[in-house]
Amino acid sequence: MMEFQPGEERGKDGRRIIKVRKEDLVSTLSKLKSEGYIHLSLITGVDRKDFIEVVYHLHSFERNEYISVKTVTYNSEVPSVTSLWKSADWEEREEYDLVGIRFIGHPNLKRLFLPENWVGHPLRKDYDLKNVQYINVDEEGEDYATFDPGDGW
Amino acid sequence: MEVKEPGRKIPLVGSLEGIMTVFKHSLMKPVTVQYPEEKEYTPDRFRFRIFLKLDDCVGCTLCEQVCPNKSIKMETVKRENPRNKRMIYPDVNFGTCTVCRNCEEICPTDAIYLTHVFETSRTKNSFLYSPEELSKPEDEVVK
Amino acid sequence: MSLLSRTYSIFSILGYYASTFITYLIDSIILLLVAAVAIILTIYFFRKYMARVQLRIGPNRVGKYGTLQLIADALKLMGKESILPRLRDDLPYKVAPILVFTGLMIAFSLLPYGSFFWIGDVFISNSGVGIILLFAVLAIMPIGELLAGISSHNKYSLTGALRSVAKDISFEVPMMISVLAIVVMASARTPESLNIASVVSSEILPYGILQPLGLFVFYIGMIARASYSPFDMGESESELVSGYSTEYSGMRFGLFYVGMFGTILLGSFIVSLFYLGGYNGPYQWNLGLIYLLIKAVVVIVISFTVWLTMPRIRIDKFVNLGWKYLFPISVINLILAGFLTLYLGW
Amino acid sequence: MVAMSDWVELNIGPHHPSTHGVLRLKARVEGEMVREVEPVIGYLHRNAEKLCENTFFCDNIIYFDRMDYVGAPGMEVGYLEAAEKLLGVFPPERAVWIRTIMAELSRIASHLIWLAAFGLELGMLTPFFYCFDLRESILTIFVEASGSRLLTNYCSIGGVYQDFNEKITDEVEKFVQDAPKKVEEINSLFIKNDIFISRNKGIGVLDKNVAIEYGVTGHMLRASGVEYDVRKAEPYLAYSKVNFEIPTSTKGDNLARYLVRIEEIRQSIKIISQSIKKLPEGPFFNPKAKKSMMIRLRGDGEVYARTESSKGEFGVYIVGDGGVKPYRVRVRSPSLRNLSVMRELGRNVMIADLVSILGTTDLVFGEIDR
Repeated sequence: MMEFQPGEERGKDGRRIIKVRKEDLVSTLSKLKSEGYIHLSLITGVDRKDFIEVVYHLHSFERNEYISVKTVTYNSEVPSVTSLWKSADWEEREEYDLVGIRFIGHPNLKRLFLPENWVGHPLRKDYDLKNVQYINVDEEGEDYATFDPGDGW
Repeated sequence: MEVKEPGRKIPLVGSLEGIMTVFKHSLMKPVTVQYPEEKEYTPDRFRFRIFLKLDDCVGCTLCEQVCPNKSIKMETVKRENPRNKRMIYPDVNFGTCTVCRNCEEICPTDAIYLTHVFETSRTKNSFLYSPEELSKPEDEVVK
Repeated sequence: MSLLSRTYSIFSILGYYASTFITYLIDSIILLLVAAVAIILTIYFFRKYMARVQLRIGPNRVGKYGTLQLIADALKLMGKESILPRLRDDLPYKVAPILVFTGLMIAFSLLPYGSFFWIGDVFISNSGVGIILLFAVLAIMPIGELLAGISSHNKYSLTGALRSVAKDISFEVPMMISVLAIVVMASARTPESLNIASVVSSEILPYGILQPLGLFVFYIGMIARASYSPFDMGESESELVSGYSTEYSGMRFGLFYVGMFGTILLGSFIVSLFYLGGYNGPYQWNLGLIYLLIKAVVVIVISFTVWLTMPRIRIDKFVNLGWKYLFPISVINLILAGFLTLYLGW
Repeated sequence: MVAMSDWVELNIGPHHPSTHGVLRLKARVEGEMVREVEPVIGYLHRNAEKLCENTFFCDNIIYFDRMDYVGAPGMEVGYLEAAEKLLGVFPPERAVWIRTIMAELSRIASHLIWLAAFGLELGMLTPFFYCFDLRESILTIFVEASGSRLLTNYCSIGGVYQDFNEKITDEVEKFVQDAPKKVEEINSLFIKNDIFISRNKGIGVLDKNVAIEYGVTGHMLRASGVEYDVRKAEPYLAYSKVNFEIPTSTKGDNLARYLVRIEEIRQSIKIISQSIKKLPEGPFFNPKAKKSMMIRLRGDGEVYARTESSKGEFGVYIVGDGGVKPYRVRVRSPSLRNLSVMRELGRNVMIADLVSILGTTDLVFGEIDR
């Protein structure tokens, strides 16, 4: 993969893609939000093997256009944007759950779908699909994951 | 376009109208189908059970590749077929088959195709159909 | 000659006490059987009617037209294991369904059913204070529901029981006041104004025509007593799973189920007795029972249609309805009834 | 027994009649009042995004069928919008119109399921079956066109698998004629009922700003006063060529959401009746994506495509690395955002209202958990 350069480019369908360093992420997003991009459509983490790319899709109701903001992280840590959008809460939890991005400053960074003690993050490219994990419910009604096929289903 | 909320009405009148509407339906014909006695109409494109023409199959493994659930596996069958030199034919596990029809779509010789037969319930817990069984009608398959 | 006196005359050679005991025993058994069959028929009719309203066929596999479906269901319920919650309060938990069922059966025994050809008047008990007794017995059923809810140690059950108690308190008072209006009217013509049979027999016009407001309040009260939609907050299926009967299974649940449909049947009998003229009809050919049944079936059909159409009302809205609307309406109805009785002599 | 001031933790779900499958709501209850709600999800999680990475572009359609399983063609359209842009294989004109019809039919089918379940949640037993009766005529069209009733797998990359024939267009025309009357009949059972109005008017009011903060889309956002519909904002398929309106409301309560959805059904019928008239002749697939070409399509780059599914803005983000399988697929599930706002809506409401708010939210768990 090529080196990451901050800047702006056009995507495959002619849409603006703004590339920022992860230190400038929150300030860029808050500037965009004040410009009218108030609808956070999607947060995506893409595992590029040696780094993780995080893509934010924003939409403006007034201008009726959407743009994406891209950043990369090499230590899978990204500043959280929960202070800007409340919808980022669950989206970041989902990305933490499945891709394993740690969002710094998230108030409640827990797994969204999988049980808390699940081993690995499934959407990572190095996740081992052969290592089957089973889920069961404990006495308290909380789910837990286990490698023992006799314990769960 | 702004939706309109219903205006104020005399209480209970609307509810009584609703009761009358419901009562009217008791005089209408039922729409349900009593399954084992009467069969529902199945259109031409209705698809379920996969059939295989052994003579047409060339063993190209495209159906195995395209199957999203890996329900199709290639299997060696000792059989004289000049077009199929490798003697491999698909077998289908109906336990995981989602009848997505991709195998029928991709087959270059139309050897594998889906049919109307959907009454495939079995007392045996294996739904694996070997190539010979796939080429037989459903009632001849002994399970 | 009534059913009771005929049975009594058969056993009269045994002496007074023995024959009275045997007479009431036999009549009670007959009542139990007849009531059970009637409730089963009600359930069957409900299922068929619901199916037809919903463009389905309904039970049609067991027996001809599914007539034996209910027997099969009852056998299934009896054969099922009764799962008991571990933290239950044992005695109330087991007593509750029996209370509901017993209250219902006693209430059935208090009603006069009119005359039927050679049998004569069909009734079990002809108490002089039948009306008071009837509503006292009907008040046993909510106690059963409350016990069931509290003793099963389940949050849903508890909420359901609390809801059904709140509901009962708010509709009982208006309902009793509207019954009082009937007693007021009947007292002008009959000395036994608390006896159900004499109240019904002494009417000139059906009370429902004279007191449409009373009929309205009483009918809503009966719907709420039987707790079906729109007033099924106590066991609201989509909110509280099954309300006070959540933790019940097997025949104990069956008793609650029978209790509900029995109350619908009983309620339609009471409404048609008090307000629609009961067993009085155009021709006095000992057809009282038939008239009563026809009226009851009409009321049942209306009840079922309401059940199938209406959404569930919220509990606080129902308490509001009870105290803010039904209570004043029933009081106005009582005043009107007194006025009609005093000045017009109806 | 607990003291009056104490709260009780009530677990609504995952096996509860009104949670649309496998939602679990941890509710803190004081008597009848719900003070706080915390949704717990993940009971239907299959990680369709991971599954998509291991299959061909053409096979992924079946996973999207299983997301919003009550309106499967709408989901297929959403995926193909992204996948076709990535692969550079575009459908011919006839396929576009056929997809428009199927997407709108699936929207009606999904709305009817919602209406049926919503009625059942409020305790109305009968409208359920009338909705399913009407939905049956849509499923008949689906089975006639694709061979399956629910999970159609009808749209393929570069077109549709099988053409609309005479019989299907007749069925669609018949549906367009019959449906408005039946919809009005079902609507009258709801909207004329006093108890229904009292259960929904002013309940679960969602403020406009809160809705935008939480990323809520679809009927919930429109009922709160934002006129946002991807079909108008960024027209895809043939929506720029048909005439329809976006229903909105400023009230933001349950009743507004209900009315918006009913109006959406009417508008969808309008779109279908226009589309079936404009349906052009011609090929129904792109020969670049037929037969063994199906599994040889390669895509590079990244595409984010949004469609208006029956629940809201459904976005699919596909990253390709030049292979025959997608490198990464990410799905924006509208129901997930609509559910996350339950934390706001579920404050200080009664248990009965919580159920009706949950009903108007219209959740499908195949899509939330994926």
